[in-house]
Amino acid sequence: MAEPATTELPARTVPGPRGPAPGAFAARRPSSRVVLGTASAVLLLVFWALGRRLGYGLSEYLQLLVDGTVTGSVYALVAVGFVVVYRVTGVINFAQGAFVMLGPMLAITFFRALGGSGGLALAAAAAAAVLATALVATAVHRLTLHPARAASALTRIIITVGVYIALQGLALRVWGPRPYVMPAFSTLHMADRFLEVGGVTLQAQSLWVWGLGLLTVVGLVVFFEHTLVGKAMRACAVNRTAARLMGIRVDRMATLAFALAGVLGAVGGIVLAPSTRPTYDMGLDLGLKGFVAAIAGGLVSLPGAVAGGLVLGVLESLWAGVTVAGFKDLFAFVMLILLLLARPQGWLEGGHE
Amino acid sequence: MSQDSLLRVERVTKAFDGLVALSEVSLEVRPGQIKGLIGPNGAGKTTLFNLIACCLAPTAGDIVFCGRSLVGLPPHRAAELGIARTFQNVQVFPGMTVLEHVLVGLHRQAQAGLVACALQTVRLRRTERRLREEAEALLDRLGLLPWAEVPVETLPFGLLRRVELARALAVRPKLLLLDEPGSGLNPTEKQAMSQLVRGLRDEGITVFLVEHDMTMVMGLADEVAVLDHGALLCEGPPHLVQRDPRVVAAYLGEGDDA
Amino acid sequence: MSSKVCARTRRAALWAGVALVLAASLVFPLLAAPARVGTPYRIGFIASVTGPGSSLGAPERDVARLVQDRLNREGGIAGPDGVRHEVQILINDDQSRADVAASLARRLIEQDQVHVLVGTTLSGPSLAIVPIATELRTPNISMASARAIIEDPATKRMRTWIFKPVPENLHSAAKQAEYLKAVRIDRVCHLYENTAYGQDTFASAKQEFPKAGIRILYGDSFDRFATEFPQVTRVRASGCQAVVIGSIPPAAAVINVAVAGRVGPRKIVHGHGACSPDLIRTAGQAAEGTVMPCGKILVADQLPANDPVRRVNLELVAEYARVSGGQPISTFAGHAYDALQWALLGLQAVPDGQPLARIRELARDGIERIRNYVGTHGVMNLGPEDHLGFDPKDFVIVTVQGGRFVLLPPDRWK
Amino acid sequence: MTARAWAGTWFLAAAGVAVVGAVELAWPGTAARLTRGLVSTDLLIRAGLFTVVLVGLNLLMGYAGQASLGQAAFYGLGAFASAIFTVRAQALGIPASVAGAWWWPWLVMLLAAVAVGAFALAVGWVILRLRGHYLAMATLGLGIIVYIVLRENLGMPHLNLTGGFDGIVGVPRLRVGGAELWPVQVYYFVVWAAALASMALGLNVVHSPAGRALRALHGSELAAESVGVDVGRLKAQIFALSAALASVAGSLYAHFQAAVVPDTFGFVPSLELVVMSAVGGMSSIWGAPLGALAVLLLEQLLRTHVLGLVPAVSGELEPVVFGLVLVVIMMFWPAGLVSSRRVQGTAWASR
Repeated sequence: MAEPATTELPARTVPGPRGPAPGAFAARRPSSRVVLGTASAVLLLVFWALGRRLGYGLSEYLQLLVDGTVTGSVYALVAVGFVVVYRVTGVINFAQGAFVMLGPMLAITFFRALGGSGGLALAAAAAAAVLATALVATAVHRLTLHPARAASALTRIIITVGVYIALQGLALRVWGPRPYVMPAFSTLHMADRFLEVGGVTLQAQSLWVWGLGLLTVVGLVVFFEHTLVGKAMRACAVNRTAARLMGIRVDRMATLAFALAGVLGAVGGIVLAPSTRPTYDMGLDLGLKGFVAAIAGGLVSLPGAVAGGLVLGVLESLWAGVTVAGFKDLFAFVMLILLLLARPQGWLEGGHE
Repeated sequence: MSQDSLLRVERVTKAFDGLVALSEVSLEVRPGQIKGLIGPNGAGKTTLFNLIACCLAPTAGDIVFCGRSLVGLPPHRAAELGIARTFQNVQVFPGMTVLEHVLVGLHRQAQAGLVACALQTVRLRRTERRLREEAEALLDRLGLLPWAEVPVETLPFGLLRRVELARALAVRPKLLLLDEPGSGLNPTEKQAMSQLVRGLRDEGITVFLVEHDMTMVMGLADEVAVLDHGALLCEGPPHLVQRDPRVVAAYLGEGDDA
Repeated sequence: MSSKVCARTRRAALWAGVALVLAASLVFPLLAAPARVGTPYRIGFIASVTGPGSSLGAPERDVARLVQDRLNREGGIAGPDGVRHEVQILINDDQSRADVAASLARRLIEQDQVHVLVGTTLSGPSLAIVPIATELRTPNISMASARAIIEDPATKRMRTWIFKPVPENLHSAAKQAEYLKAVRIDRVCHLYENTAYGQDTFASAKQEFPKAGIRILYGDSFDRFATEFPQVTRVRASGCQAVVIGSIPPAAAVINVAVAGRVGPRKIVHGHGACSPDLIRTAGQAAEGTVMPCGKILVADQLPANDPVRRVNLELVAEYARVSGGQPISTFAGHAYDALQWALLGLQAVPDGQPLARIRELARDGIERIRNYVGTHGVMNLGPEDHLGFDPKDFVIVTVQGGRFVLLPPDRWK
Repeated sequence: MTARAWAGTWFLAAAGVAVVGAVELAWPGTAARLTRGLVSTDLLIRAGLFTVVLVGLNLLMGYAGQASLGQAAFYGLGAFASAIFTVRAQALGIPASVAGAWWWPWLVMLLAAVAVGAFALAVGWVILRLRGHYLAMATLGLGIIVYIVLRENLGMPHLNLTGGFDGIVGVPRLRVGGAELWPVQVYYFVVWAAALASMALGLNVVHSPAGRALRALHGSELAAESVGVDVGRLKAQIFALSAALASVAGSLYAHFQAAVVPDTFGFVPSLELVVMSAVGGMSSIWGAPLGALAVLLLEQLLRTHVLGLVPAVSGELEPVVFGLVLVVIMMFWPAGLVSSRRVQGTAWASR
């Protein structure tokens, strides 16, 4: 008789039960989306009740929401930087925080070198700073992670920690510990305008944060969806071996991912700079928050990272607005752990990891 | 269904995010038999094994082993109840020796809590010595003794299948699940493996195996079940199953005459 | 004739010159009899040059260099017996970390055998040094502000070996309350940076404000790196008349901008942690009109001519501008200056020829006996019951006007 | 390695520790003089404390393959438990006769370790089902949560138990009977006794059925489960053990430093523990003392010697060099200074 053993039927697309995926336990419990929906409804109710007690009206809530999305936009940019690098190289890049710091520091330095006045000079300085940060990021990958690409993920992560420490130390050496000042983009002056719309006030710079943040993310999406290089990078993210077989230079894509992460970090830092006062050590905190946002969004998903950043920013803002701000981070991390436990692969994508 | 079945799969359905991998599958394995499970790729064979080994929980239906339901149990409980398994793509512990693999299999017998381990109690050391002897005996039986102290990553694939088997046997299973024990082996090795499996059956271990190699499974199994597209096609002695037109159709594609 | 006279006078002058030189060479060594050189002194200096405390610690480090230069120029210090001692300041950075500060302290005392330990910048790390200095019987002059550094909170007794020239938040809060009361504000909000300093400003305000009849309607912390402040929404909803901010730049500047922009032209009162030119540099226009209690050094040039600390501060300000490349001085630099001066005053009380342990003891006694010390923040008097010696009256209220700190005497508070 | 070789190594290690301690005790400062200020009793004590923590961390990360980026939290919990129950004993209503007894701090240390272990067991049961980066993130979050709770006075500022940012000063020295285990040269023996004991404990675990099971689940959780290893329970247990060890180290730290501050136990210190573990070699118990010593010595070297050559520089170059050295070590010795020939392969975050 025929040898049926060698006859292969076209495999059906049954997800292979290749050991429990991170969400293996999810099978035994109610749909995680239901849990999330209920939980957020309860949470919002609690926020609303606490706010009522303080005499909050609609404008106060809107204010908190607006505040949250401004900070959240920066978190989102940093988070997207984490995701881009992680997807292509499989590394959590702790040096991302350093890129966030380098952006504004370099921009201020360039701006001063260009005479320290004028919108064109500021734009040029910012662009140059973004470029320079991307170059630094490229160098970081080529000099450290590329040679160590065979090492375990943990080893490579510790390398990025070392890079962060070194870059921050270098920044301390170059710029000293003093805070720097960057003019607001629209007034070109330290004193930024406050706009008032329906009881909600915001700094004019916030519009820039939203606008440039959105532009960057849209640009990134266009890059990934509509350019050859972007598509190649996506291929690497899906399957590195297959991508290599298709003739894609995976290591180059990894370098490019770092450059993109540098761009994202620098843009995030620069748009934030006028409302903060950049110091050499500003990166750690933003890096950590960006990491949280990236994880909350599933670590592999760009929309997830953006959503993660915005949600984190808004939740923090709401929490600090109605309860005790000192526990803001505690709240954020408790939420994060619960989120991870409920659905580790993130909330937006059907989850492969 | 007969009372004397060791394992009973009752109308089991398993779906992944809406995709049905198994639907209403019922079959049984009687003590002392070698039962084969065949079917084209993606038929749900490994999924069924994962359900029996409690690595997955069924969406519906029940799996009964020795008269108790396995549904909802964690995988290590299945092992404790006497279900051991090997894997389609060999799962060994990198960095550990062959002997250590078997010792991990004997883990349950050590009966040693973490505290006892941390303090290296006298009893623990005595047990350890006994386990080591037992492990060596097992390796000897499987012809693995010469490689006892060798880290597994240096071994050829054929031996790895046997290491996995040794590890599974260390659990002293009542039911042994073998996921494609012959794949990746050359004809000689396959022969030896078949021999080994028969020997185990003769010792009273019930064997349930998935195998692609028809010659091997037909020569080995007392009874064969056929899965296709997540459903049980037929079940019976090898020579009958082999002739079943539905089976032939499933393997060669519909419309073709065998 | 005239030429003869000329020649004679010239010769006389020559002889006189020779005689003078000879005399000088004979007499000078006698005059400089104290040029007998005593044991060199070592002062261990720890500051938070890097890390969260760096905006305070870096100027402190600069001051330590300044003082070292001065000592080198002057050839060290003279003891009570006239013996001169070289002084070396060993500068270290604790990275704003308590465990590093403790390690450094032990190392400086045990290995480098310093006679006095000055440090460190932040309260936490400074508290970590306390047990070590006490155990190893070495005088320690802190540059941080927490009361617990010099006083055991349990027994309320002075710690024998620890001193600090830094005013506390309680003093600052009392001064703030005094000012607020004078301008008829009795409902305030308190926002503080979530750091040791910030937490302490809030605790102090809660203690001092009610005494003056001022209620704190809302108080909460904010993050050092925050840029958006939901707390300000709370401030707006709470109906307070002024916002008290307990923070140091740059965070003090960032929240200053947010409060000024959103809460409107209400009073902003900073704590003395904001008494740094960094506030004006980083808050810009928004800092205009804010008030804060500060040490006198910040407005040294505006002090009345009869103010005893005016001269000391003006000298320091000028000298600091030289070493820091034109940076204006902050009050923190002043703390470092005072701490080092105390260390030197203590060592000046030690006669030559003592063993190490005795020098430390005598230096400690010397520091404790400091009276009428004219320092950067006022005239200070130490004693066994007071290792701070600060007179709260020496705090002045300062406002920001036209991009500089301006002294605001009580008659101009309205 | 044969049993005899093990015994030999052990003997050498213990003898080395004892000799260094004895010399320091007899002639304090000898180590510093011989090494031009590089090694001091203080540094050795710190290395000993970190060894205790790292043994636990290596078992968890190197053997079981479970990441922890929040280990400093357990270290901090131990330290604060000891500090609170000795310094604030009166406020907590503990009678002076008990709180003043010599055995009280020891009892606190023990109970703290048990409590922290139990806490870790409970938390571990829940979060250790996460893998790879997700677990790393969850432990990082746990570490930060604990840090915030300590920093914010446990949410009860009126009681002021933890002292907020300023922490607690005045933790008493340990005593046995009437004898104070102090000065540092004496305390050195206490700490290194604990370090050696923890290493012995770690090696026992490694060379036991539990240790094999740990390495097995590191290699393949699926296969380990298939032979009856209760993976969830074992992971939680080892997490608890590592937390208890960290807690003991924290208690010893509190009695050594006499002052505890929350900042010592935040996110960055947790990261540093991982760095030490990786530098020493996390798949080896011997990597614990080596990693701790190597990193502390490097920091010390940078602080005093290398930068001593450039007098004007104080501290500002140290992080640059430290970071670069760390990168170089990880690039060229990815397995750390010592690695057993055993555990390699899949790291916790490989994908």
